[in-house]
Amino acid sequence: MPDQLLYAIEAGLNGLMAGVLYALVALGFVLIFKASGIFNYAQGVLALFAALTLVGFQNGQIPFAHLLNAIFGTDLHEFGWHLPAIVAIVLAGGVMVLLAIVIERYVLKHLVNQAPIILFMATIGMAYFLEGLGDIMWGADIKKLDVGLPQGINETIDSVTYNAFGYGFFIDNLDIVASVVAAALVISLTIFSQYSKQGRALRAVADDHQAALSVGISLRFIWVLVWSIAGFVALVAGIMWGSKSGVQFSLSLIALKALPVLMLGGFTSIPGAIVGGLIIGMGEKLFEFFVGPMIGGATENWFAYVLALLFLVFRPQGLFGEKIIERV
Amino acid sequence: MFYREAGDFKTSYADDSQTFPIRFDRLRYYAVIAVAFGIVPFVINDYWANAVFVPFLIYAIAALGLNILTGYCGQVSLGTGGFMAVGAYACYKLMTAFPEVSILIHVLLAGGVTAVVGVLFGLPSLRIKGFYLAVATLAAQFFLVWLFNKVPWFYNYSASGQISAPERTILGQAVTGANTTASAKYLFCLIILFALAWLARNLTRGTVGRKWMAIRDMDIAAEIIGVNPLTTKLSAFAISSFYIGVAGALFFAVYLGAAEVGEAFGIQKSFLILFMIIIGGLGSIFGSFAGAAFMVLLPVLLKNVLVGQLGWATDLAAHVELMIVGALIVIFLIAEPHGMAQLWRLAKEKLRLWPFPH
Amino acid sequence: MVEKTATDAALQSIPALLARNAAKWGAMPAYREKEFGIWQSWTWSETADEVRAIALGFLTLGLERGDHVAIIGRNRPALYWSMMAAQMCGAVPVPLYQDAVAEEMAYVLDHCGARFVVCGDQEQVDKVLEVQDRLPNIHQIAYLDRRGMRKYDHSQMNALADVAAEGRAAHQRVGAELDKRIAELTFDHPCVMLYTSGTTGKPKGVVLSNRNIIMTSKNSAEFDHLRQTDEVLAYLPMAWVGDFIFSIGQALWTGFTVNCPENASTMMNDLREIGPTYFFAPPRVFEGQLTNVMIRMEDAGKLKKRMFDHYMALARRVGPAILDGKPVSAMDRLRYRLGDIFVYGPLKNTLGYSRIRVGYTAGEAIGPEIFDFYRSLGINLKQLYGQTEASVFITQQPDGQVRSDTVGVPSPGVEVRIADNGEVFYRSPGTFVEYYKNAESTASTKDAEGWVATGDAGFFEEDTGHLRIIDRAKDVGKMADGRLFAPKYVENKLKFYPNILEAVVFGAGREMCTAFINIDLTAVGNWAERNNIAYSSYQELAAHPKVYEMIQGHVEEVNRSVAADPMLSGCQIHRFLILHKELDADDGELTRTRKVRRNIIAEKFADLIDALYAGKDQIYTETEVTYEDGRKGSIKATLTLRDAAVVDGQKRMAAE
Amino acid sequence: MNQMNPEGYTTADGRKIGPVLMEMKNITLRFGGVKAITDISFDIREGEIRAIIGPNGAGKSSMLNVISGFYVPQEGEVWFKGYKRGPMKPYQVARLGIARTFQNIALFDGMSVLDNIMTGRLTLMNSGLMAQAMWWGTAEKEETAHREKVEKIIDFLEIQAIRKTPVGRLPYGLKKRVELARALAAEPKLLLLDEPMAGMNVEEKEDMCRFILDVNDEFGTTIALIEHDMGVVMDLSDRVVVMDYGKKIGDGTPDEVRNNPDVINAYLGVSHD
Repeated sequence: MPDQLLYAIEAGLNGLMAGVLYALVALGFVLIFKASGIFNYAQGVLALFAALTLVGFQNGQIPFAHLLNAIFGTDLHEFGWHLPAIVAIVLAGGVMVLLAIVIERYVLKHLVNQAPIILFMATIGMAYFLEGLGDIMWGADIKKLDVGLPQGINETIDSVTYNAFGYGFFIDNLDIVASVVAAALVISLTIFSQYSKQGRALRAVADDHQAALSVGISLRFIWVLVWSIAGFVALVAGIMWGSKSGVQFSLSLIALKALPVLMLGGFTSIPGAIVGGLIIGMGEKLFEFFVGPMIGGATENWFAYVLALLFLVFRPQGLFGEKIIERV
Repeated sequence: MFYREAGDFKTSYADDSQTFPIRFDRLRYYAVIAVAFGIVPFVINDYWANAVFVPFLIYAIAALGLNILTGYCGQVSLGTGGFMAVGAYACYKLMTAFPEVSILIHVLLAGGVTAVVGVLFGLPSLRIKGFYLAVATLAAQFFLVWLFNKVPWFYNYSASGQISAPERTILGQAVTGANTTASAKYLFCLIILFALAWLARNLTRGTVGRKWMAIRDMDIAAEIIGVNPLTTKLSAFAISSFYIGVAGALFFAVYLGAAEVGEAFGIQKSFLILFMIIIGGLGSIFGSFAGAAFMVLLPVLLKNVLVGQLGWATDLAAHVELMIVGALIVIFLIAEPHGMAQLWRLAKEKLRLWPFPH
Repeated sequence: MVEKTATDAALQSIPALLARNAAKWGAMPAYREKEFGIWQSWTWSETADEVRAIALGFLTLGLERGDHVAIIGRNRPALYWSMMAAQMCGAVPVPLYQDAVAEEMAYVLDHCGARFVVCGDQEQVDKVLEVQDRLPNIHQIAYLDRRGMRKYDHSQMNALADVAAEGRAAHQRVGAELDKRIAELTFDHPCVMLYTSGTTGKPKGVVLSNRNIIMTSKNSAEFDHLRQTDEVLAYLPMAWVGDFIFSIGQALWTGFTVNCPENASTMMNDLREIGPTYFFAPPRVFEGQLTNVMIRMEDAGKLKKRMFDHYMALARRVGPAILDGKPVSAMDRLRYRLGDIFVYGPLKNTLGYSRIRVGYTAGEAIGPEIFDFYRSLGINLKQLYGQTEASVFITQQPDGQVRSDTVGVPSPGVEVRIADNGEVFYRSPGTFVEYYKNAESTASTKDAEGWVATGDAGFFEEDTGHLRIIDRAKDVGKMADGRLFAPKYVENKLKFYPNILEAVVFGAGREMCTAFINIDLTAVGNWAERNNIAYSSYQELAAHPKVYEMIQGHVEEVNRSVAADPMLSGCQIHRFLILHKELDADDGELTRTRKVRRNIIAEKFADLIDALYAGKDQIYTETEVTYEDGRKGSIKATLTLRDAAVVDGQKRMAAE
Repeated sequence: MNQMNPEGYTTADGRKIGPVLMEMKNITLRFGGVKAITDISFDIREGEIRAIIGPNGAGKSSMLNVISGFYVPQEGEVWFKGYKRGPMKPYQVARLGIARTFQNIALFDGMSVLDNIMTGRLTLMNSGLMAQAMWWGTAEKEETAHREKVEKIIDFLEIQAIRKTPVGRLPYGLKKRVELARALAAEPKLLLLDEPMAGMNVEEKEDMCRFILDVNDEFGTTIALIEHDMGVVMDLSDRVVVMDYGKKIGDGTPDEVRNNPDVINAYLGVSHD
């Protein structure tokens, strides 16, 4: 087999893995969008915030230490303990739920029946707020996140492929774990929304707010619910991304990566998010691989968008989105 | 309370539809103009010019531009930063290619170039709507920034990858370059802003403006009463981009002097301008000014208080600023989606009804 | 100076004055009308041109000397022009009340034998057509507003615009004739004929000559120093003599601008836009606005309310004095200035009174606090006393000598004397020529020397020389025990309470006085809301015991103040009831100018009066009512009758 | 009878009815598999008031949308002013002189009443972008000229008092009136009214009726209207098309239609089989 092709396949596989992470973030968007018609720009920052909190708990950082020191001239830093990953994760999860409640209480409740675009801009505001909050709580420095996920090259694949094609593919264990987790999440979410009571309520709301209200479903509860789930998804995404490339501001930019995924997959479809994620992930890796060198590389920055843009022009509702019929 | 409208009646449609139909408002407007042109230029110093006035004037232009697109025509764009970059680089290329031509021409041409690019990225708006479009405009943002980064021709192959503005003069007065006086910068931007604001007002008060607003309020109905969505949306994109391009050119040439596309015209810039028009007031020219002023003054204020007075670390102050801005956006969207312009309007109504509550 | 030469042949008719103005103030605005969203304006020369065109048109349609031209519609420039046009043709304009029903119109049209009728719009035309078969005289109908007129038979009907157009076309043919007729006009030609709605019986056609109108306009204009730059708002019925004097007489004499509102619903807004400098309104308008102001201030914030009250108190104290140029301490002046910035200025502005130089009220007595309220704001509001027969002006208040209980000193050129029975007589250049086709009532009102009986009883105050009106002379009667009975005097005192809209007092030839009360729905309704009293209709509210208590309070206060004046202490109200319906002109209970028709009411509600004197405290009654569209119906009600405490006059006398 | 006269005729109350203005030939409209309209043909004559009635879901609105070019029928031809109308965008149809109102009001809430009505004249205004930007001169002149026209309509529909009010604040009945004003402002050859009386109280309906008649009378505008309130339609219109289940079941003068058995069935809801 020609090396070029092998490299391409390798790149493609890695792309798939990355795509899984995109999908993971996109999932958060889709959930919230379906339930509340809100396009949550803050999703990425949620992931960052989750990761920061997780690390903070793990390393026993004192929240707002920086601020407190500035105000009271104290010199606080850490409690000096180290929580086991699992505990920290649970705590972080709790924080995300708390956050969901707060957001519902102080923001969403007051924005009912606003134009979608207004809600969208509101979430941008939230994103800014959370970013600032995260930094003030835990400090803005780049942090290493380690919850004991396997990292580094996966020998088995390496050797197997080596024996097969005489070239060992480089696949990161983390990516594999990530894709497994993502898959698990998707399945469990689907099951949840299909079979659990809340899940059905959630779908009802997604279909028709008024109808849902009239059968006595509490919209506010649903919102708290989906934002909690979204927070949880964000946490997972945060863990994956964080362990991969450290916890830092750039982490929040995966949201920007997830947007084209959504445009591709359609804002209202969970499978759409997955497929879209994979397409984007693989697409940009391959594009970089083949075209990148010719035009100076770093095409990942925009490839996803341009792809989605072109795509939208021909299919405005996305891959899996419902067709829009205009009426007067 | 200060309004005395009795006897201020209109005998022609021109009077009735003038920008400031109420005498008192008119006078106030003239007063502001007088101060801006007659007093400020003589008292302004470098600190005030660079920290407050020049950025305010330039952002006001950008905000006007985005407001035309988003506030009047209802097409949300997150590509503002990218378009400003187009203006900046276009201006740079023109300045360096045709040093003998007046900088004013260059700035305007830069706007023109941006308008063309804007129309290009505006095309999808015919198929996709709302935040689909908003997200789509991000494509412009990222693609353009990447473009100016990767293609050396744009920054004349300079080693640093930066672009820096050579000195150019108008009537012998340097308006760009190292030794430009504060008042020169100020006046140059002020005059352009004044002209553009005047044009914006004219465009929004008449046929074009109504087409834009019709599309914004109910595009289907608009099309059925005879508004051509294609030309209408594209005209909005073109004009909006022209303003933003001019703003970009000034931002680079007059304000920064030297710029690196990533940090000067990144996605953050797009959001900054968007926030200006949200806080200032969508679909309002006054709002564009108010928003720009607010977003320019807030950091200066915070910096002076937190860093200057309380002696906090600058990064901490920056984070606090992030939180405040974010919170303000949400608060405004909840309390007054039409921004400061609407608050102003309400206050005015109160004053006109004084002493009656309603 | 031109004014002085009023007797010049040049200026002895309205058309002559119009020509003068066109020459002297050609480019100045003469008439404005709010139409199509802006104030359409016509200069004096444009006006002259329009009027002439219409006049020529009238000629082509065969308008003859001495013909009567009826004018029906809301105040609009074109209608004023048609009046002048009629005068040019040697005809006599007869403005009618636009809200009159067809029947009333029929009488007037028939009585004056109008050959031409100019209508404002379809509604008026329909009314005329409805009764036309009974009016053979009607030769031509012209209408202003084309709306909905297309399908009508136009054999004897034209749009006024077409009339004017035709006139312009025919100017060479009939121009000379018109000039001839204009030249014929003299000081003694009838200028206009106005029908007094008359508190009793059928309306009478008052003929006013050019002399009457022009001299009166001249004198009154000089009295108040009216200028060419003044602005008036023409919104009162065109059939009312006041409107004719302001919008045509004085307007043509001084050349100021007459502004016509867009329609009734935008009237207040239009008033505010124009901000007249010379303004007239009957008391009820000022009353209504004051009530309105107070109601709106009710739901103002605490702080604002306190500031308002504080400064209004200050204004009541020093405002009138400052206005009359009396000495006031510098401190108070300063505080008044502040008040002007915070309250008076804005308030006048929202009411549209910022620019008023001269304001008049008349027709009814005005409540002292209402009057003082406007005075204290710095509005030069004055009172005048007049009637159609005098071309308005009999007495008026000079600047600086203004009080709410007098009607001022005789207007320039007017002589006034008081007869032994207290009735007021006057003689002036404004004194009317005659009642049209009604020699005997002309004779009974105007004697050989030209003295005219006003029908009002009053007296001059020794110290100030100001006239005070007590009541209608014929209403001033005797009670059974011979004490003086002046119902209007008491009624006015009652009506000064915002809650009381109308009051009718009975007692002539009886041993005690009783009263019908009409509550003011706005004021009382508001009061009811604040005291959360639920009601679904005027009738229900009127019958509410709480309302009765409140009104009883008012009545007893009035009794006390009446008793204070021994001469009238007999007029205290012993028993009263609150009527179950609003007194209404359409039911003939009020005149078109909203004066009560005592006798009509007395016979219509005879049962109630009997009940009052019979001492019942409940009575069931049925009353016939007429709705806007002319349909008739009847309302049934059981009314409560109340006793009111009275102060025993005798005892007080004894005590003194 | 005289209504067959191709050159037109004069109605009892003296209104001129002209030749055919618009003709629908065998129109069929499908949404996916569903047939909204099946092979319908009828014509509208100049100066007449033409009603399309039918029970809910009869396809009335779809028909109106076909006329106004919002839906493009799969089969059939639309003839207007003697020409076959090719496939067109709605805004092009508007420029042919077809204006409409909407069943659930479609005003521009962000604008004042005046501006809303001015938008009605957009098709008639043509000063360029540059002229607009400069304002003084052409643009201002044009603006004034059209404002005058609009003010006439405001006066005609008696909405002077709300001229400067944002439409968002208006009560339902007035909104309908403003929408009519906006449609009139376009000086249309053909005016389409989609359930003009829907959701109005009795007085409002009476007013609206009066205005519709006056419009037809004063401006001689041809009017096609949808309404399910039989009574109103019968008083208003010269000729009535009756639709049911996407098919035409009756067409003619109100009386003819009233006595048409199919129509009676449709309205009395006799089972369709």
